[in-house]
Amino acid sequence: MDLLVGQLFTGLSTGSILLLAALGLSLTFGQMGVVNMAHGEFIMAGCYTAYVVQQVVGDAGASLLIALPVGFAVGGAMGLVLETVLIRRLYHRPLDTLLVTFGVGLILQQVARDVFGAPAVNVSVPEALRGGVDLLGVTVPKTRLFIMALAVLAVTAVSLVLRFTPAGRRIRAVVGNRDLAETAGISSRRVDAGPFFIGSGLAGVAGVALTLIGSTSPTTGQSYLVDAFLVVVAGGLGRIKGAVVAAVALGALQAVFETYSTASLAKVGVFIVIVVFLQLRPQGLFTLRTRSLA
Amino acid sequence: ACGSKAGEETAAVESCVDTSGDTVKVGSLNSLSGTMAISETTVRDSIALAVKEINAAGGVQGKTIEIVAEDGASEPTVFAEKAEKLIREDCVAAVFGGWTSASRKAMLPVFEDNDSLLYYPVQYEGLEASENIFYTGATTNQQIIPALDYLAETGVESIYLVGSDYVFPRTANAIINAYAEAHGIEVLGEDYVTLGSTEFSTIVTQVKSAGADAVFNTLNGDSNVAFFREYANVGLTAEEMPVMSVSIAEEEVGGIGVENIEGQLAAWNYYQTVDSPANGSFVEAFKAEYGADRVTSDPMEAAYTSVYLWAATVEKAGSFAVADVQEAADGVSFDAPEGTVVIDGDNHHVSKTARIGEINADGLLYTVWESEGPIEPDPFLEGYDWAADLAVTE
Amino acid sequence: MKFFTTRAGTWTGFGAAALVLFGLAPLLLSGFRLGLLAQFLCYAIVAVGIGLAWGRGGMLTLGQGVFFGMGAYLMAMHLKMADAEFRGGPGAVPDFMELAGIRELPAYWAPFASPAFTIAAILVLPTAFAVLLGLAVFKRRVKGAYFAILSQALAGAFAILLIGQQSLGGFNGLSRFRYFFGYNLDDPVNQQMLYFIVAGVLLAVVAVSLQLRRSRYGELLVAVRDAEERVRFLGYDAANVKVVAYAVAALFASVAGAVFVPIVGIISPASIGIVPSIMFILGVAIGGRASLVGPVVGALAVAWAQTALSEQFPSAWTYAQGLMFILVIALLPGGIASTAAVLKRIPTKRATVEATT
Amino acid sequence: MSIALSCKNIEVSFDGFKAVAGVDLDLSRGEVHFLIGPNGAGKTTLVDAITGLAAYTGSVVKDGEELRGRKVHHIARRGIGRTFQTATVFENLTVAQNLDIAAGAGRSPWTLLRRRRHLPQNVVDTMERIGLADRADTPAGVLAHGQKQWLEIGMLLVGDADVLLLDEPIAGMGHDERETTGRLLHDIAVDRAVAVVEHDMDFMRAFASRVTVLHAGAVLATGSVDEVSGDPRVQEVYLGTAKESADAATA
Amino acid sequence: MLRLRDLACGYGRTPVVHGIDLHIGPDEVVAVMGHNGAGKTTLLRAVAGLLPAMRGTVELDGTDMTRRPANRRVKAGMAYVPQGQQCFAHLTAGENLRLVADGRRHGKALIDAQLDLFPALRPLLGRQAGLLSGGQRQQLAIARALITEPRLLILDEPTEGIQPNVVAEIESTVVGLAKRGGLSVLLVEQHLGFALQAADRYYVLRSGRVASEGSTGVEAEGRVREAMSI
Ligand SMILES: Nc1ncnc2c1ncn2[C@@H]1O[C@H](COP(=O)(O)OP(=O)(O)OP(=O)(O)O)[C@@H](O)[C@H]1O
Ligand SMILES: Nc1ncnc2c1ncn2[C@@H]1O[C@H](COP(=O)(O)OP(=O)(O)OP(=O)(O)O)[C@@H](O)[C@H]1O
Ligand SMILES: NC(N)=O
Ligand SMILES: [Mg+2]
Ligand SMILES: [Mg+2]
Repeated sequence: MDLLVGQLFTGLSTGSILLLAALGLSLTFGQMGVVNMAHGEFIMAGCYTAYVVQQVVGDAGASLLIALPVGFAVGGAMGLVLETVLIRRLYHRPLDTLLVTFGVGLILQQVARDVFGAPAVNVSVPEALRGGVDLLGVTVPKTRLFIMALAVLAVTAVSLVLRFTPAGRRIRAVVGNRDLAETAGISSRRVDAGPFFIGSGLAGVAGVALTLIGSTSPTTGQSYLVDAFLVVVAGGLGRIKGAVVAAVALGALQAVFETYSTASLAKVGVFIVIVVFLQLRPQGLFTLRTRSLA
Repeated sequence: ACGSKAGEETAAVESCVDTSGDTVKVGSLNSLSGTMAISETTVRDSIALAVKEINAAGGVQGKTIEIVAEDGASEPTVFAEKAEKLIREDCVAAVFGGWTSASRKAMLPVFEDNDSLLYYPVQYEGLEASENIFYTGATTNQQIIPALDYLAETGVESIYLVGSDYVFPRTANAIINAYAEAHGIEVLGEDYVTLGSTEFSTIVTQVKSAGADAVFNTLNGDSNVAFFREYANVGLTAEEMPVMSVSIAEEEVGGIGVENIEGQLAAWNYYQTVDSPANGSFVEAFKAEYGADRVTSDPMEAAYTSVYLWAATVEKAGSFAVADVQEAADGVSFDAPEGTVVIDGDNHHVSKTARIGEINADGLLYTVWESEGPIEPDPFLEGYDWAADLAVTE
Repeated sequence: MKFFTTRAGTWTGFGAAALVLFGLAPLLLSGFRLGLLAQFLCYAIVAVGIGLAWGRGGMLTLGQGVFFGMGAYLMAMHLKMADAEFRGGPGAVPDFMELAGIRELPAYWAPFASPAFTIAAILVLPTAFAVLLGLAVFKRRVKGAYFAILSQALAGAFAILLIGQQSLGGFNGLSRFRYFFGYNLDDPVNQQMLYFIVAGVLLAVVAVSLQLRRSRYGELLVAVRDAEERVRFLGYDAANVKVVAYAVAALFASVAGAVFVPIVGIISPASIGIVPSIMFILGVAIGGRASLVGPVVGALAVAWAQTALSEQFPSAWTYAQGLMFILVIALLPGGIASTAAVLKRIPTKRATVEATT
Repeated sequence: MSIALSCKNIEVSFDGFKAVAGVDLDLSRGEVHFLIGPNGAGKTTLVDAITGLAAYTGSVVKDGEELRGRKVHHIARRGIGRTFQTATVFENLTVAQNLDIAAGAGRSPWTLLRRRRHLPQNVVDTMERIGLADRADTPAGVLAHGQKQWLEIGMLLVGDADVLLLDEPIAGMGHDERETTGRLLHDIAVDRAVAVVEHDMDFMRAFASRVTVLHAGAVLATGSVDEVSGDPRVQEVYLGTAKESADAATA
Repeated sequence: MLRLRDLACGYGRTPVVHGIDLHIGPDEVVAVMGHNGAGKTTLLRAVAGLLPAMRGTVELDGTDMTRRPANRRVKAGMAYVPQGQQCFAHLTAGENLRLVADGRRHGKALIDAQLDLFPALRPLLGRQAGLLSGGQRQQLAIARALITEPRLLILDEPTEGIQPNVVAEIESTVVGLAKRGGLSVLLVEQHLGFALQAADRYYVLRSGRVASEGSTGVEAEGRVREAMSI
């Protein structure tokens, strides 16, 4: 019983972390088709934002609450700059965005190294989030509960915006067909900036939250990137619902594999499961079909 | 036009080290980019400090030491490439650096084939001895075995092993398993995570439910942060289940957050708090050079020491030539910050004092136990019966 | 440019390349630099394959490190076996195994004592793996960014898998090779021979790629890249068309890995994971993915720039490297190979028919 | 006149919605068979089903062989070729290369791996026939809409398809081009079965040998041009004589 | 209303349309005809703002639009229905319409008006546009354009792929809107009959140049045929 509950919780928790890291990607990659390899560095920027805010504010609790919106703004601003300066030229060459943003990521890592030093820095966990609560016989760290709640909040907000607001419709329209959107009176320039801002901002938020459980160092973002991309792919491009299910499934899978083999082999196992899964659902869990041949 | 075949002698490579001028070049080869930069940049700094001090005191053999710095980029192949470049193009007299065993293994043939010298400053898994490498960090009998002895002495009867998935932790754990078997300690679990992994939910849950007396931690780098945070958050404490770490030094404590790790144990040969005149001046000089907020740690000290050991050996040999340095090395000693260290001419390791440290609220480690004097290096664990099955002499 | 597409032009091009590689380079470069060039040529061989799979076939293979690594490990296993045999007679275990406490040679190592088996394995195993994986993926029409991410994850998983294999050297990988098919590796003369071998392999690989591009298959591959579904309606199995290019790219990468090992002296998971795989791609993108020599030039340029920059600015070269990727790819969509074309049409905005990526 | 392709009781449904609801259709060699019907009647879907793009129940038989469940490229190899409502050609390849590829589905690997020395005769002839001989080396991407459609038809011809399913092949063509295309279709149909989906009634009247009208996924009428155009039901749902009938055009 | 002066445009460096002068008066319907590849679509894309002008100007009601991006031309009163039944495939048909109605004062009413015009669309509103049939998509595209309440409607072969009775419907709608006032139409059409019937004036393009222009009275058909068939 304990083991099962523990597993379940670990899966959910790992999943929510993955989801937080992947949610921004499901906008920038899933919706806009931009393979942003610097997304990990945006997460890292969120981590350092939390660090800086804590240095300034002092109190860990207050600084966490302040850092969340600030992290969103920092990540978002970085995304906006990236979009305006580089990505904008590359919408018709989606795979090239991968290479360019990889270069951006390298530079951001080095910037972090030069500004904050190569060793990791510490962001203290607020008193209120230290320790755990006992749920059905397992100890659940409060930090993880907090991250789960944050993930749920972020997902809900993003999907409501995309689904039901005019802005969301416009985003989906521009993503689908830029020229046509232009002729429908939508400024694709302005709309492009939107999801990129939100997606990158979410990376910043993820970064702030991840300081609660992980380290803050120039290479921090890297460890989340590949898994986050896998979540988006397995979930079906651009499908928030898919990303949620995929994140939790991958998290649970990882937890189960880890219990019965080693953590390293678990990664391999997860990869194999994804390849097999794509045999069944080549376009991911949830997909949008069209009749075009493209 | 084919060269020599297996079994035939290859003509010796000519060394291009130029000692006719009033400077001598040495290489400093560390990862300044990539995942290992987090640790290795600090080593670069202490090498530079030692060189600066030696130069200020008149250099070696009257010559000023000039550093040629290279980036190993956290990739073994780059280490090999840069080592060869330092030897063949820059004609350095010796190279200081390397961190991961993979980087050392990659450089080893380069130094052997070109007959040059590497000073390697990091604690490692032992089972190696090359004519062309001087190992100034701890080998296992100077770190891991004393740590196990300490745990056994404090009444630990069961341990849980957690490590990063690479050679050092795996070898270390093999040794720990053998030790445990011989000393009646129960190993309740052994888990490895990918280097850099930050997901410890499952492992910490397993550690907790296993209920060992102590955890032996061979995790490296960022993973430690996630591990200790998770550890603290599920309510595990140093009193209840202490963690003995062998890769957490002063630098790492800062990143983990002292509130998460206070009271936990580490095994090294050196802490910033070691009370000795030599260390007093080392710490002071380092802070003066790089800032008061910087800390000093074991690998930094070993790297710093290695430059002095090289200089002392050259002075003793009266020559920069590799053969002369190798010849003169045995018995060369230096009054290092950690205490006196002496080069063992047979295995090219140095004698070192083992210390168990406890992490205090100020983020520094304080010695709670130390060996009686320096321990002789025994990289192949020939002096331990229970380790007979572990290793073979080269 | 037109000239080089003629038969005479082709021979001239190859002649000139051979002259530079076999004549000029050994004459001008020191032993160390020649060794470095040999290493870069290995990357160039991988790049030629990527140029085919990605530039022509539209498959962004972010996981070439896997095939490169397979070739490299297969060769390294042979070299370690040869070494063990030389030191300890038949059946001796390689030195690193002794250190890891492995006393008994794992069964799967034994055949690698044979040079013939090793070479066959280098040619067949990665290619076969690519065919299987390709069929699994392409038959299900996984493509575009999906395929890219998937192949990237593959590289990551493969590296992790290797790290866990103590009988393959784990994280340290395999190193300390002394002999290459009976020749001492520390002899400069033999090192130069290795360089010539790599240079020869590169020319051969370029020739194969050229033939493939000019053949009907090459046209078909472009057709699949541009309108895969349409090709099916003409009666072709588009997946098979892609698998061929993917497998050829894998084969090239494997061969490159195999020659890389004796040159560099080590293969470890660090050389085959996600980042090295992206580096392979970057060379191709920077050189020009769609052209024949672009990938070669790009791979050499990136590797050379990397070395030169890091020698000059050991602690700040990442900036220069990052900038290089950004500028070249953002400003020169066709890579270095398109410089001339770009200069010519600076006044206008967009290419007429853009190569789809 | 022989039956080249025979469809029995074809049904295609999408999430419960029946786009094609039990269609029987025979295509004969020597005929240009027009498929007409309101927008959304299921014409394209029917073609999709026959060519293996949409899953269906029922049966499609060509030369005694059941095609249901076969892969797209197998069906194409059985001699069934189609064009798309929006022309899809290989934009980065030249007209000649497009045709050469279309001509070569059966080539051996060995042939494929060699360089094309000269164009196959049927490719040269076809280029002449579709009026693109002088654009042989033009990348197909820069052809005008109508030219792309001819190229698409040409690609079916060189591929030896003997059942051609053309989805709105003259969309966007001018009057003269329509004429040309119509004659081309008739020419082609001499020894092949040609099915044309079209909304241009003048074109249909001029060139149809036979007409089938689909409505709401089912066959509403079938017969000669006159029979069909005279059918009041067809007039009501499709041809229309006045405004009012538009309301009934909902699929 | 619309005035093009010496407008040239094309792809890459090669112009396809070489200096066209064209004007449309208020409430006027003007048809542009020409062979495949004559440059009709290219011209319309330049007017709509999807292709940069290489030379010349585009004016709407006396305001220079040449440098304005496409979306701002829509706000100025242009609506463009591109060739080829284009729609936002991943949005439902309803969302396709709401997308353009968003932010307009009587958005809902505008949508309703279009649905009255194209009743076939009503039952399809919840279906993904990418799954609609060709003709359904074309109707959706025209409806979408009309929701922007344009003063100038640009249609590229609007009847392509539409069933005959609906073609008649569209024709009368377009003409009706123009007649009612407030809407000018620039129409590219292959269907000679339809074009001449709907339009007040015509232009024939040949190789990117105006080969003939005039009003669509009697004898127009002959002149057009002649201009086109040379
Ligand atoms: N994949 C699908 N999922 C759901 N509905 C579909 C799908 N494909 C087609 N439909 C619906 O099936 C019906 C038939 O579509 P089809 O394209 O066959 O019509 P058509 O007769 O070709 O019309 P048109 O003349 O306008 O091209 C339409 O209502 C369409 O919306
Ligand atoms: N994207 C493009 N790149 C280069 N050339 C193009 C492109 N699109 C069209 N062209 C060329 O421009 C010319 C005019 O094409 P356009 O599409 O304007 O013709 P059209 O008059 O609309 O023909 P249709 O009646 O077939 O639609 C054609 O010769 C075509 O080859
Ligand atoms: N030698 C080590 N710690 O890798
Ligand atoms: Mg249709
Ligand atoms: Mg057109």
